[in-house]
Amino acid sequence: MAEAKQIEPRVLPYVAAITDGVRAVMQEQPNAFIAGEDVAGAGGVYGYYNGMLKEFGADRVYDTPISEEGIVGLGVGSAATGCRPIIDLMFMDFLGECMDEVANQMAKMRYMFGGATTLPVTMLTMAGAGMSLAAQHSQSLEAWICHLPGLKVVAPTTPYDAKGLIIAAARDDNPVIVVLNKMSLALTGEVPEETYEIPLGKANIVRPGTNYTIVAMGRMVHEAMKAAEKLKAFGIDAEVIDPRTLQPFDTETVVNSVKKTHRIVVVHEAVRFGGLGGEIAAQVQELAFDYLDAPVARVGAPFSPVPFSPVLEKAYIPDADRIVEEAKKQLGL
Amino acid sequence: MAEAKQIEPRVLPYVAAITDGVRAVMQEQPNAFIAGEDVAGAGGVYGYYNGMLKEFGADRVYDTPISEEGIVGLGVGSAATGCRPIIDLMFMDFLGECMDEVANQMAKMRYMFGGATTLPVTMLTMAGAGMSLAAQHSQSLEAWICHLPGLKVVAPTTPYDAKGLIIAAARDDNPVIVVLNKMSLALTGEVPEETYEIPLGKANIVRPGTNYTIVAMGRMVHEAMKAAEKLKAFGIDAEVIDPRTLQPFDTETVVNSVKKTHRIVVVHEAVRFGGLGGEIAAQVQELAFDYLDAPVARVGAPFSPVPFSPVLEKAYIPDADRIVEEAKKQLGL
Amino acid sequence: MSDNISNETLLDLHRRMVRIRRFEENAGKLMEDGKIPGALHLYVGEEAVASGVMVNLTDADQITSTHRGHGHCIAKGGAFDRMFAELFGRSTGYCKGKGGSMHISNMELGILGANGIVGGGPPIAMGAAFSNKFRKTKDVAVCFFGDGASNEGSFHEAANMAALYKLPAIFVCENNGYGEYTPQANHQAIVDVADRAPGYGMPGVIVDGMDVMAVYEAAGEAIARARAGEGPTLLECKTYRYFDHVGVRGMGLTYRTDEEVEEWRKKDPIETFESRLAEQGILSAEAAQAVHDETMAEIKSAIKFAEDSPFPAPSAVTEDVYA
Amino acid sequence: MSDNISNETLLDLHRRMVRIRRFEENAGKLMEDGKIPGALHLYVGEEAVASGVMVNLTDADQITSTHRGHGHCIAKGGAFDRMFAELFGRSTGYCKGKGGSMHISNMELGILGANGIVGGGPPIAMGAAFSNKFRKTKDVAVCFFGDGASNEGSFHEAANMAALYKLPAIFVCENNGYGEYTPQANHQAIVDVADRAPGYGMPGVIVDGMDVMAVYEAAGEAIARARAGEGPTLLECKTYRYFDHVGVRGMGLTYRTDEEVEEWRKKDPIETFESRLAEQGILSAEAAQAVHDETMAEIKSAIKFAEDSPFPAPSAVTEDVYA
Ligand SMILES: Cc1ncc(C[n+]2csc(CCOP(=O)(O)OP(=O)(O)O)c2C)c(N)n1
Ligand SMILES: Cc1ncc(C[n+]2csc(CCOP(=O)(O)OP(=O)(O)O)c2C)c(N)n1
Ligand SMILES: [Mg+2]
Ligand SMILES: [Mg+2]
Repeated sequence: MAEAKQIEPRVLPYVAAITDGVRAVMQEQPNAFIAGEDVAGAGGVYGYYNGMLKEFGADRVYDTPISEEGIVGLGVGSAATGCRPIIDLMFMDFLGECMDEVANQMAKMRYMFGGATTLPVTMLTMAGAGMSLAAQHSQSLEAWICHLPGLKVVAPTTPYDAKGLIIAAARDDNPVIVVLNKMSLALTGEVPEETYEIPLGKANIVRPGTNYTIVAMGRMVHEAMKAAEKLKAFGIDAEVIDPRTLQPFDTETVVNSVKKTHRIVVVHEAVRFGGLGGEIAAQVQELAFDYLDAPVARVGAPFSPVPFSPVLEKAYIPDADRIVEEAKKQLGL
Repeated sequence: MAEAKQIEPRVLPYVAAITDGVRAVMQEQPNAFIAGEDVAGAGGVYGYYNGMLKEFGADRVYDTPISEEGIVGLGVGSAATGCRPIIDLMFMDFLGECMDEVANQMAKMRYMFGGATTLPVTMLTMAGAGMSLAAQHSQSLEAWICHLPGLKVVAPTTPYDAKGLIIAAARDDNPVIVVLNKMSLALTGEVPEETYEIPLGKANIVRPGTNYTIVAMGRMVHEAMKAAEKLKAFGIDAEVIDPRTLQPFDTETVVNSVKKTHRIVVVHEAVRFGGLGGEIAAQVQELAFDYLDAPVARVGAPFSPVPFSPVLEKAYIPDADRIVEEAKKQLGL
Repeated sequence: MSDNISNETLLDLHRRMVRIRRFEENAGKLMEDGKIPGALHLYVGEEAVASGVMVNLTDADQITSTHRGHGHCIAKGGAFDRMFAELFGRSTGYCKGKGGSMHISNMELGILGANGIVGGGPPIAMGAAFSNKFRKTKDVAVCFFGDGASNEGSFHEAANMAALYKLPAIFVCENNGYGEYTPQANHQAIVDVADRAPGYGMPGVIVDGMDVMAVYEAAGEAIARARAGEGPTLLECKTYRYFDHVGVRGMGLTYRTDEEVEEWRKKDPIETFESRLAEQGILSAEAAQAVHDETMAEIKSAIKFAEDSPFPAPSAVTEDVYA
Repeated sequence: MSDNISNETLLDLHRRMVRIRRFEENAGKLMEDGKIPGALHLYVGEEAVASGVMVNLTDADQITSTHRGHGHCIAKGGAFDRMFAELFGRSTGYCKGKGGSMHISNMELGILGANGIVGGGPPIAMGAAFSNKFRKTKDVAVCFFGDGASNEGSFHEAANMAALYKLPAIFVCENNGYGEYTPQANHQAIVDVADRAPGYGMPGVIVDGMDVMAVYEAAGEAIARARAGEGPTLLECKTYRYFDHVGVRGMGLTYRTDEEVEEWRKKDPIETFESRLAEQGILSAEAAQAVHDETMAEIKSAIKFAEDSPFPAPSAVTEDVYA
């Protein structure tokens, strides 16, 4: 049987991998529960809580009112008193509705209390554009939460990562925000049956390379991989790094790569101005200044809200072509 | 009489300059009103609306409930329908309470509507640490709002700037957030009697210099000036730049300075990680790579919430010494 | 039939409901056929609410709408062609294709936008009502919001402020018994959202949201009070959506029974109203059919207009961010 | 005197009120003398509320407090020495000097923190109450909040969720008639915050917040209901703060009259209670004085403890951010 498993790897879509991770947490941790809008009866608007209500019962899976501040408060108050809540923020854009609970309570409680409490809250939320959901359902706002000491932030890219990072997030005694991507839901990949953890704070070198570094966050990792393929034609052997955890950020892996490749582009779907790419670029040029043969490049969305029309949305979201373009500029090709 | 005025420049503290700016707007614009918590009866908790109720009456100066989302909604809804509201968010930390109105409504409304509306909202808010007000009353969160297309953000440093930037903000047809600093309230400076405007989007070279650039935001400008003085002893003639407007950011002035000085440090009171300094550093190294003799340095708060105890708070807030330290490291002194 | 309502108004109410119904059915089909991108939240079943309220309003009165916003826009005078163009993401749409279904707006008609944020409307409507009072107009601002939205803090803050300042604001709760797939009993411990009104110091009125005349009259009273400077009203309309939360068939979840849908459909706001109008000799079945037909013809040409309209230029992506 | 309250409890109520009063007077003086950094919001005048509620609670029950939090912490068992040490920013304080007045907390005593955010407490208390129910304890979670805070959306969302899930939560509104310098009539169009309770489907109870026995009994009933699984209660206590919003003299604004303050002082919760206890022969004037004296002695040594305590090391600034 063990051999049979090795022969047929278990392949799941991203959406099912999320479920798999959440289920593993619920099985492992008796004080874990799920709460969010439409997570119980409906299994979540993208279905990643499907089956949870049936498997774990109404005592552990809760539909909430449309009250994002209340939902995060539910997470904070219960985590400070012995629970390990998994709370769902349907869209990352709704951070606006609960930013006080996230920023002023959840992130700071432990510190303000002099370390007297732990807050094992896991918050799942859905980011990203690409479905013509317009300005209020498409944002990538990780820059807001990565600027908040006290929070950890992960951004799973693959089904494998989704499960492993959710488990790691839930095992961590700090509040961890899991930034999922809606355009990745159908993406398939290998997801082991067993419970496994991807360590927080460690980047993943998705594609080793020798003379160019692409650091890409969330869904942009897949665009970076495509870009790397395209860059081969120009003699470029790009290393693609997925930070996996955005906070704490694994600067070391990125800097080591740059010391080898001497050129780097940082890619995210978020608006370029004020995005996390700025922080990474600043760190890289600081720590690897003498190794850089060109300025750190950045690819991000233009300075506008996310538009609705598919034509505009396509012009908005960074993609492989834009990465290649930037790389060529940087490499003088 | 004209001569008399020239002989005795009008000197006001920052707090009165704010009042002066707000008064000028209220006099100039019949559809301007003031609304916020304790702004009418009490004149604001820091007193910068003192006298407004008396001068402009209860029809134009409103105490609101403690309802930050409602207050910003009041601004958005009234601005979209012919008013020019001046709304007050007592502390910048309370952005968490109204981030949806700020980010999803105020910043995006014009764009989502295809340009069909203007939104002349002016929002005043108080940032910064230094008064032992702890983690929820001391933050500098400009990175959040500068990452939001559709908003403008200014950070007046001096009494002169406070008045001039408030007037410019209120005359602008876009939502502008005026980030004030509580530690500057007593700071005095010249403030002309007349109504004047400081153009948005233009940086101010506060101290011209030749061989080092310090870009400092908000109150940090004063620390930068002190640092510049101290650096003289090392033969450093620092140019100090106050961006004045954080969004849109005047990259050109900064880059031109670096092309001359070849070394730059960016300073803000906000947490260093994910702060605006990263964006500026990234832009500078991108646009002036070949001119840089050292990596762009950054000074910001450490990665923790703002602590209460004065001892810790002092260890937390960036100051002239920390700037000098950073400069010396960078200059190999 | 109420004596107070003129035949002209009755026909107007009817026409607005029909226009919404036909628009939504067509929009839903276009979405499920993959011709309209994104997500549409359709208003079918709830037409009496938007129509009954809006007949009381002028173009100068403002509304804020919701994610389920087409009905409000149509009832407030929105043109089919520009609405479809927006749904299709074309440059001729109300938002030049930048907003889509969830952000349709038109300043000339006082439509301060549909809103993708549940609870996004009330604070903005409160602000518009404040503006009306400040600018000494007699205009009112109406916000529509759902039973689900009544649990958002934004509603609470806006309602309190509107009552405090005695603003000309109407809070119209479209209680269709569900927030997405969650029945009301699973999102609040009350049955009547109107019970929240006394907590703000405003009247709370409950009306049958399937009865357009009842809505028209109740809204009329509330709006008259508001125009007279007597402050806001919370008007709860008990209604129902026939289609799924998103689209027509939606996700195919079994969160409500077919029987429940059937029960509500028996109270269909258009059919019941048409029977009454026919009985009273105000609108014959044929005349009613003519309204449907005209509407359909207009919809067809509006869809054609939309489909023939150009997409925005990609470069438009960064336009309209700032004034 | 109520027959239901034992003498022991009466003395306990008295002692807690005295402890709060004396602590606050001293803290206020220290702040105005510049010995305590930051801003203190003092509880003098409102002692009956915290004391009356807290005598019903065990250490395992949780509370969330407010910016005006010392009274709650003391009534819940907070030790003077660690509280003063926190106010002085010392490493021996409840938060090692990191929190200060607005964030005093202690997990062992179930104090989930004072809160600098108005309306910050209710969602957290609701979460704690959820946890109590989830973990099948019999503990309750009580949140204190002001009349001003009742206008925050966070209160609304928390109250609705607590009622929906029938949580063991008590919402204690300390209605002292002002939010900072704004009188209640200028921040809400209602007189009784308890009027909001029916809108959530929970009972609303109004009690004289200057009468510690009344508070004790009303809170006791609400807490018993909560422990019995019957859900939350909104308990509004009408009370008054004698000092300014911040500190004792504060900003010296004239937002209320001296007469008003005097009227309320006549109902002083401690003095009136001491008279009653003396009348009933439960606590003589001398015995009462002894409580004050003991308290003062304890305060003096607590202040000394605080002043003698070390400041945190500057390097501690980046500690305790993560577990
Ligand atoms: C702030 C926010 N939270 C959640 C959502 C997701 N969402 C969209 S519609 C909806 C249900 C709204 O229910 P209700 O207010 O009753 O309106 P209805 O759809 O029934 O008309 C939800 C939860 C959202 N768009 N915005
Ligand atoms: C979210 C938020 N808004 C505003 C403030 C500023 N503030 C501090 S206390 C206060 C008044 C609170 O009034 P109330 O809730 O009645 O409590 P009280 O001070 O009367 O005890 C205000 C407005 C704050 N701390 N947090
Ligand atoms: Mg609904
Ligand atoms: Mg109060």
